[in-house]
Amino acid sequence: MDSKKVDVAVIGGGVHGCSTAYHLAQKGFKTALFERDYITSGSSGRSAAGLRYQFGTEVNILLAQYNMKCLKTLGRDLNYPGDLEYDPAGYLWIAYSESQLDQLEKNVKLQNELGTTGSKVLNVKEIQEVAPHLNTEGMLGASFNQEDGHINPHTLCFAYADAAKELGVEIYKKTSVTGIITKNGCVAGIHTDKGDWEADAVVCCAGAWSVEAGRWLDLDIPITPERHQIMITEPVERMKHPMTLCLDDGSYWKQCPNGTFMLGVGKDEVKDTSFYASWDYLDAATERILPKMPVLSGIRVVRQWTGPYANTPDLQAIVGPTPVEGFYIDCGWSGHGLQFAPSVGRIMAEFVNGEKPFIDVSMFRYSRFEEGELFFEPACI
Amino acid sequence: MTRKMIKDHPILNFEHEKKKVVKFTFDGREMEGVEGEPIAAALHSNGVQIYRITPKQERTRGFFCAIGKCSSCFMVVNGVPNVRTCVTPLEAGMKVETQTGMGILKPEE
Amino acid sequence: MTNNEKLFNSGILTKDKQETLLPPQELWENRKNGLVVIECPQQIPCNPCHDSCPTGAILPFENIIDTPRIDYEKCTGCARCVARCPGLACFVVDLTWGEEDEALMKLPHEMLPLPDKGDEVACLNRMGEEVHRGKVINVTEPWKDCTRVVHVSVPRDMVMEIRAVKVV
Amino acid sequence: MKRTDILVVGGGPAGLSAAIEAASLGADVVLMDSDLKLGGQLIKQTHKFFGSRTEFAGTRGFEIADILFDEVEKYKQEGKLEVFSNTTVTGYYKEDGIVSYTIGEETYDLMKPQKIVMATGAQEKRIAFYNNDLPGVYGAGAVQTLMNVYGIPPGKKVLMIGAGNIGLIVSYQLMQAGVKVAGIVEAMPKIGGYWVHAAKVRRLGVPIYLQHTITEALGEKVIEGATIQEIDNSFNLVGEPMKIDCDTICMAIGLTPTCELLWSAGCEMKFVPQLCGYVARRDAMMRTSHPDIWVAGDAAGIEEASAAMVEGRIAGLAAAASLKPEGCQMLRERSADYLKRLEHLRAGDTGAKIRSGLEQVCCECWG
Repeated sequence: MDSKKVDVAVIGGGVHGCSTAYHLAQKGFKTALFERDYITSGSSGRSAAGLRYQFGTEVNILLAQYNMKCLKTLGRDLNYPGDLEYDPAGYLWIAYSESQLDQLEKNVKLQNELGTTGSKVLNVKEIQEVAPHLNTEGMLGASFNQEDGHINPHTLCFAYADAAKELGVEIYKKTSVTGIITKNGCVAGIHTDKGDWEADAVVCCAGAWSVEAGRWLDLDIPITPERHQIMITEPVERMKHPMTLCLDDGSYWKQCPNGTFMLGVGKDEVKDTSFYASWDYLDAATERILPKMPVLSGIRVVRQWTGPYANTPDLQAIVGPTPVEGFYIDCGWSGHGLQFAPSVGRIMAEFVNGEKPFIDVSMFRYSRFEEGELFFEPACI
Repeated sequence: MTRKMIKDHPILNFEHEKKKVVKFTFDGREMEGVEGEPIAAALHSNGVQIYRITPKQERTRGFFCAIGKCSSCFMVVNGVPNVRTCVTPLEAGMKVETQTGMGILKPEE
Repeated sequence: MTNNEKLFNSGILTKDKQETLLPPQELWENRKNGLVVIECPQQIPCNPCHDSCPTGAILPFENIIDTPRIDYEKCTGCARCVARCPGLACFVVDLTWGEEDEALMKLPHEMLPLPDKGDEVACLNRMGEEVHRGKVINVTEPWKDCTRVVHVSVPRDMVMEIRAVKVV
Repeated sequence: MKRTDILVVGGGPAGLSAAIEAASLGADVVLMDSDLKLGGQLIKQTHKFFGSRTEFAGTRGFEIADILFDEVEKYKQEGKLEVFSNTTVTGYYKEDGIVSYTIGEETYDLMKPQKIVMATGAQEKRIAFYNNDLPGVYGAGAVQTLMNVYGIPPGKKVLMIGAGNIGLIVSYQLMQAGVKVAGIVEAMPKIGGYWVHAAKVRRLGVPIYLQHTITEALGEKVIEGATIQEIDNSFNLVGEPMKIDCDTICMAIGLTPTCELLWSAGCEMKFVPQLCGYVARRDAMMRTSHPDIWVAGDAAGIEEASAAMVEGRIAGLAAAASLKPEGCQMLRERSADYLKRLEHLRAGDTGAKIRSGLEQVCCECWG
């Protein structure tokens, strides 16, 4: 098989792969990206596409500040002609229990301390002001940030992919990576169904599918795929309503810029990368969401889809180098990864270039599981 | 206004006179149509061709596919937006309105 | 593309394609009640003309996509095929009818208004142009299925031109 | 949750035939159709059908529908067949084989059938031209629904786009309904439908503009005319635009199979231009790659209603046979005649396109 040569091969055409490839090219690396289907065909394009400042740990809050700053003007900065549909409709985390409210207060305090000034705790009356359609019965309070919001996950990904291409990145769609070539224990290239490529480094951004790539190198990447589902309704005129999340029952819902409502609930789900939806999801979603948002009771659901979360034991990402020299991973985002593409794409390029990452992400290291240093983030659903 | 109907046909016999005619309103105007026929058909027989105005470019839209697939004939029926009038049967007293934009969700009473 | 091809491609049977469809001249001139002319030049999966023929003049189809073949000896000009053919492609021409320069055509008709016996109707050519005013001699409905057969008097030299009538 | 042996999705010629065939073999059948009336496109057809006697050749489409309705009624009486009209199947959930559906605007429910025949039909294609969204631009199916089902004239003067069988037949039907036809516009140098259908409308004075296309619909809010223009063999505009006086533009560009449920079910799909879109791979008995799902009619590839009815028979037969221990032999015996009929309907030049399309998606047996 004829062999081609690049500096870095990126596995996965999701938003992290595209952003990583873009940042690598910016640093002058000859980069090729391999996607087994089409750009955004995996979890990125199936994401709920929330963007937020509101996290509960220092590293995530700092990364989020950088993400949010970038995402606001990303379309323009990347010269993307389409619309990223960046929409700061706000994020409202509602609490029905003292313990949840307590946690939200702690999160906001930490965010404020680290410079995220837009986050605040709301009482019930204040909730009614920012979300007038919400039924606040039983609600104790909420945390809120008006600048949190939504983006179109497809155009976001295309914007990075196009910008990467513009910088010379070769993007191979419909190309499956089938193995990683090593020489003396170091990464030397990749096998694909379209031939082999020599590469000095491989960055794996394959989400829930990363496990397989690890196996080629005898690495045990501790990811368990978990199906998650989303429902979308018919479009109706925009109403004042922020993305609302309830940690007590795992439900969330928001109105997208095109007027459709997106409905999600966390429930006991199959642990695989299946794209097939389940019939009981409508009931699960409506049972939890309609009492909180009665105005939606007559709305028609028009579509339902699935996308796998790449869950790790602590539901936090795995980012950085691995015991195999030249093999880097950026995966295991456990459902909140889309919005981290700007910061982590940059950090992956920094890792490959031998630089110190601009934000310390050592708590996301691959070895933490072995070391028993799991890392918990309270603001995840 | 009299409804436009095909009276004589070389093959088909519509038996219009045997059908139950009911009254409904379109944007406040009283009209007549056959009970159970699609709302869109009833409107067409009354000479109404514009069923909605699109949200972004404010284009007029009317009947198109007649099988409930294309979204062209969405209207507000009895206060409910986005009703596919080509496959929704006409009932006596229905309040049918031109839909402007995406339709507004009304709070439950 | 020649002009003839263009016309044929839009559904007009051009002169060059008509000859093969004509019944044997001598038989035609003498057969009372007329003989059928079938203008079905394309292989399509269809055989009701054969099924509807009471005398077996329209021969059995070896393959359903064959174009019809006719045993003119057996054709009685009954026009049952005229009323049954889904393509309205059968016409009966009776050259024995009327005066020397006259003929009777039995044409399929499924439009309103319906002509009545004795009416004067416009006779249309294959392009829909009025080329003659003919008199309706009879109107039948052989299968009682709303397809009428209009018997109309036409000039003998126009039997390969006139293909429809219209009430005027 | 409601259960049934066989669910037939779509009550057009293929679905009706499938439901009748399956019920005749003793299966419990549920037939769902999204329209207010059963019959799909059949009830809109006033012309006599082609084919041979077994496909009701020489009988008008709506009368064929009546014949099928009588059979449906018979099996309803016997309790073997249940019909849901105004019912849209909204989802097929692969992991449990459960189907979700809505009745009208109000009711949502679930059902678990053992086997499914997808006879979901087709939907209209569109082409791009200025103002193609104005009210007065109607799909050919919609025009037929208005005038032949509900007896409402779609307009006063119609410009037909497309000279396939649908464009030619609907033009003829418009004239029967007392509506003028301004002309038929066809991009190809030859009509696409049966030649005899073209001859029928030509002799009534309707012009057919071969190698022409519509470039613009005129009007501010509704259609007030159209411009058409000649095109060359590479579809480039040539000559001068010609204004056509009309108040309705009927789109008979063609159809594309309705296959969302087949996709949801994970059936192997293939894009086949000759069958007008994505279609499911299937065996000779119309079984898809999903062992519980069969396909029939336009959903399996755009073809004439006569073929759809035979395909429906085969799919209904095969689905019902799969529930019986002695099914295999029954299927072999009863299907031979149906297969022969299909072969006849697809013979000759007019069937060449279909045959080459089917070659790409049919396998002998899933093994």
